[in-house]
Amino acid sequence: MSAAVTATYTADEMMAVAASRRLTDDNVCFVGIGLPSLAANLARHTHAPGCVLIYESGTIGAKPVELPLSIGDGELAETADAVVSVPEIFSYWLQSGRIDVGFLGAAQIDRHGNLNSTVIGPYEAPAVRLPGGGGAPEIALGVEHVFVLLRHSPRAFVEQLDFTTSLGDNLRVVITDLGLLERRDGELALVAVHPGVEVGDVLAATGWDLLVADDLGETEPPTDAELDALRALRTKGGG
Amino acid sequence: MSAAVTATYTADEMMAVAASRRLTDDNVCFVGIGLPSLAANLARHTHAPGCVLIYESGTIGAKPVELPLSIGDGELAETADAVVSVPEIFSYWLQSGRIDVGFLGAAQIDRHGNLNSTVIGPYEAPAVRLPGGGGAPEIALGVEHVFVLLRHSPRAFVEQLDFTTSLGDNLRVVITDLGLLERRDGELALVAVHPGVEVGDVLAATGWDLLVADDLGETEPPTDAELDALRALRTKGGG
Amino acid sequence: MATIAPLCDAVAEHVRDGDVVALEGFTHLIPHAAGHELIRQERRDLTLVRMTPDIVYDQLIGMGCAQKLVFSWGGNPGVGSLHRFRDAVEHGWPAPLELEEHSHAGMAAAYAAGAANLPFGVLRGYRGGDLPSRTRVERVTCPFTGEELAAVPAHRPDVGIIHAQQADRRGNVQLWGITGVQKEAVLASKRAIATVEEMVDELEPRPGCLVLPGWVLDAVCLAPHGAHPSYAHGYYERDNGFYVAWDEISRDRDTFLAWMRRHVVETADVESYRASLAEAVPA
Amino acid sequence: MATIAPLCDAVAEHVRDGDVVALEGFTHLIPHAAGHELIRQERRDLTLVRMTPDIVYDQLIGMGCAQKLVFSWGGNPGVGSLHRFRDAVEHGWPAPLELEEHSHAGMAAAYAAGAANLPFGVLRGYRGGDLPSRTRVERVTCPFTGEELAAVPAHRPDVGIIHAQQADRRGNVQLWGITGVQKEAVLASKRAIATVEEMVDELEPRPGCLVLPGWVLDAVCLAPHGAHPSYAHGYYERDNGFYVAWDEISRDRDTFLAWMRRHVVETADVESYRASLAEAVPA
Repeated sequence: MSAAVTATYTADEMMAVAASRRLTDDNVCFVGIGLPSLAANLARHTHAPGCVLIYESGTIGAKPVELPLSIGDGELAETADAVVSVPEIFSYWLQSGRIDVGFLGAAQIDRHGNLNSTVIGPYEAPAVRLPGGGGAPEIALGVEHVFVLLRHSPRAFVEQLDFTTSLGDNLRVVITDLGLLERRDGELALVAVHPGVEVGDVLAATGWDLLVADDLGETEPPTDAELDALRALRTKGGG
Repeated sequence: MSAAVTATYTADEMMAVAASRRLTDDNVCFVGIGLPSLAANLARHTHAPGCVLIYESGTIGAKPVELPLSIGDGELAETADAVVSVPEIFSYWLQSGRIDVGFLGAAQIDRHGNLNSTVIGPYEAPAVRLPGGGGAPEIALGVEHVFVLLRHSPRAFVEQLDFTTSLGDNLRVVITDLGLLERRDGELALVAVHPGVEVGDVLAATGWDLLVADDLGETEPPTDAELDALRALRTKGGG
Repeated sequence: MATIAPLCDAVAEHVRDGDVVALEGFTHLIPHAAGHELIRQERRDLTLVRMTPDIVYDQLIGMGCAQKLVFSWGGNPGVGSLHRFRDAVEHGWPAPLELEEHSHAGMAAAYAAGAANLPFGVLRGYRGGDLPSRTRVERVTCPFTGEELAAVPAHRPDVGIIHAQQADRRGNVQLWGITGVQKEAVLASKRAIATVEEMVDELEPRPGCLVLPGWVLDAVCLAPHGAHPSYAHGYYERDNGFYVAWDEISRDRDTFLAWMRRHVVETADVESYRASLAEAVPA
Repeated sequence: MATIAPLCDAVAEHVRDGDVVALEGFTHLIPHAAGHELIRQERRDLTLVRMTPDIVYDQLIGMGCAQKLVFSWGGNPGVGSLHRFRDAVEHGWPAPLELEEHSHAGMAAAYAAGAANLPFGVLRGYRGGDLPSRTRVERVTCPFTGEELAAVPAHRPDVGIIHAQQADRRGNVQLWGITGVQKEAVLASKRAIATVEEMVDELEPRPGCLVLPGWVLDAVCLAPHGAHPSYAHGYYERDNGFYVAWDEISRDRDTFLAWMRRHVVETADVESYRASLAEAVPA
């Protein structure tokens, strides 16, 4: 179903590359572990060496050589310009509006870009208790540009969230394993598909009638340079 | 008039010694520059080696060998257990109630132990503009025991303050160059005179009808050990 | 003033059934040894506070020590779910778990307010969404601008517990690397315990170090490797394999209980805990 | 992103007449060189913010740069009065000086609120006495406990100016020793300038160091001895003799003006300022 089947790169790699391309050299980026960390560090190692990475553990300007496995790896502290307390990261740095990009993931997203990372089912008696919001609710409203990384499936892209953890107001793009979604007239629309992905694949993997942009494009496949940098990072662990 | 005239020690030395005697080994003490710093360090070098000194510049557990000339001397940072920011000193350390003793000075004091360090004359058109409250207003209410160090004179011990900068609620003792004042039924009363000082000297130097405690005592003169420690500190500068 | 004491004595003296207890650590320096001692001493009805409850809280919950969890993110970092936490919330096993759920920013503000002896913390947060209706948050209005902001009640745990790299003989404690919210957790708490990797004669100041004077702590306990499977910057690495393994160990109730019995309940301290792990996984 | 620039250019570009300017430093690292540049460029109608205005603020006030002072303690530490400050308040010379007076705790809370992008700071303070009726303070009620606390409006200066020991080529700035309220002053301000003792290729992390990334600063300026007569930990000592001498220099208006002309107005930078002092006091 996803591009990974046919291509010489995986769907996760396509996601990471597509996400990294959204970062510019002067971004200050609030990064979570996993794909966001992979994407942000890929950007640092390719077109955006000046991009500042901030992890909620308090590391400002971290430049990990090896990808961190956890938000608080020692590597992050050792390579950071500054390490501050967790209360300070959320008050002086995030709340102050000094961070312009934030990556978020979620278990569910709706057509307005609102996110659920709290529960599946009713809050009082959930079918699945998820980890919870963590930094997401304030990141979602505290940065100018929210990038969401989320694999496409009808269980994730739902008509109705079971719980609204974070608001989609500042969401700029949703990067999935199938394509890219952006807001059109306040509602998420498919604006690009990854190479080898049919629009039908995306519609089938979305739990609501997904708008498709008139100017639908196709994502540039990862370049060799991007894949080399990406795989060099991954072999160093994590991602 | 003051003890300094006849004794082999100065009135300031008597004040510093009398103040140092009020500190115990388990006190955590908020210290200002000048006599309070001299008194607190004297205590550390004599009967209260464990007394913790905190300066508002952010130095916690400072152990200056040389007396600091300013609240922020490098010596304080170098000898401190920890150096924190000024906002943290006032929030996490003073406001939290973790400091039990605070020394204050002032330009004026009234019979209730309220202090003025703001203006002489009306606020809008003062005859003398004083430096202002600094840390005093919150120290006065934030520590359990306020010790005031103030030289006796009718200009300082007044019937009516020109401005109330800090409240006397937690004032435990006023140490002057003539004697000691403590609260009796809510009003300051003379409880001890320094050696060679007559009660009449104190009354003449006080701008209100000063109560004299029935159990009026006389301050023990400085011991040789106290004077030696004190002068060793002073020769190292400041105080 | 801190007494240098064995961990078992410190827990026995300072942590009581029904206490509100915060074992803090932001992926680094997580006080696992202290958590294990709470389990060995069978503390009950604890309200557990932590921004990022992970394996040690999963263990405390699964062993029935907790009646309430105050938190903002409860997962196995980089791995997935906390199965014991989920089982308690989803199925009430071994007991129902009451939740007071915040965002990280809210938890951080609540700790900072507690450390500053303020009854509430103010932040720009809890705007919209369903979380505000599920947690303790109110609105306050700025008396100067009229702006509305969120207020969270200060955290004032009965006991704050952290793990640090070093302590000196006077009980002054030093940690460095990622120091998270540990200062606030200690200063916000009525009583505080620190476990440390090492006792030294003199603390040598280091870049980024955080020093907590002995007089703000009640007990300092030597517990080398007391953060395992978390890490201690400058001492040992994070045991990432254990975090992955925990997913299997904790998935099934009986497997979990057997593991806890063998490696925690029936061990006396960090040393025997680690010895039991070494036996279990022969090199 | 910080540009590395000459101090005169940075002041010309970032500080305008009528601005609210905070030159911070708690006895250590006081940005005297930057203050002198404000005087040379004849900035007017400034609102000067600082917890502990001392000599450099006395100079700015006496030279007519300030129309308002927001402060908590204005004196010559260890010496006595600031005569120019007093003359302005007591006699309106060279111009009347409006005062917004706080306590240290209030100023610190106002800076911290500004740095956190909150409109107000909360503290236990301003209880009783005459200060509350003379400053900007309101009461807020805790929505959880009903307790009343003080609220101060956040400081949001147009320009924050600090002096630090070192900067690297990317404009990252590092200070150590007593770091006071400098981080808050920079982060609370719309624009920020740092003067430094030294430019280095790589900042070497040190115990107790505070690093401000270049991207939170607008300009970084090399100004060796730029804190004189204050000190720079690790570089030079506090010039206590100058603080004592200032009492005499500043007592009389004409003596003050003559001194300022010779040593500040007619000098170009820190180097020539120091040279002029050396001439004045031949060894």
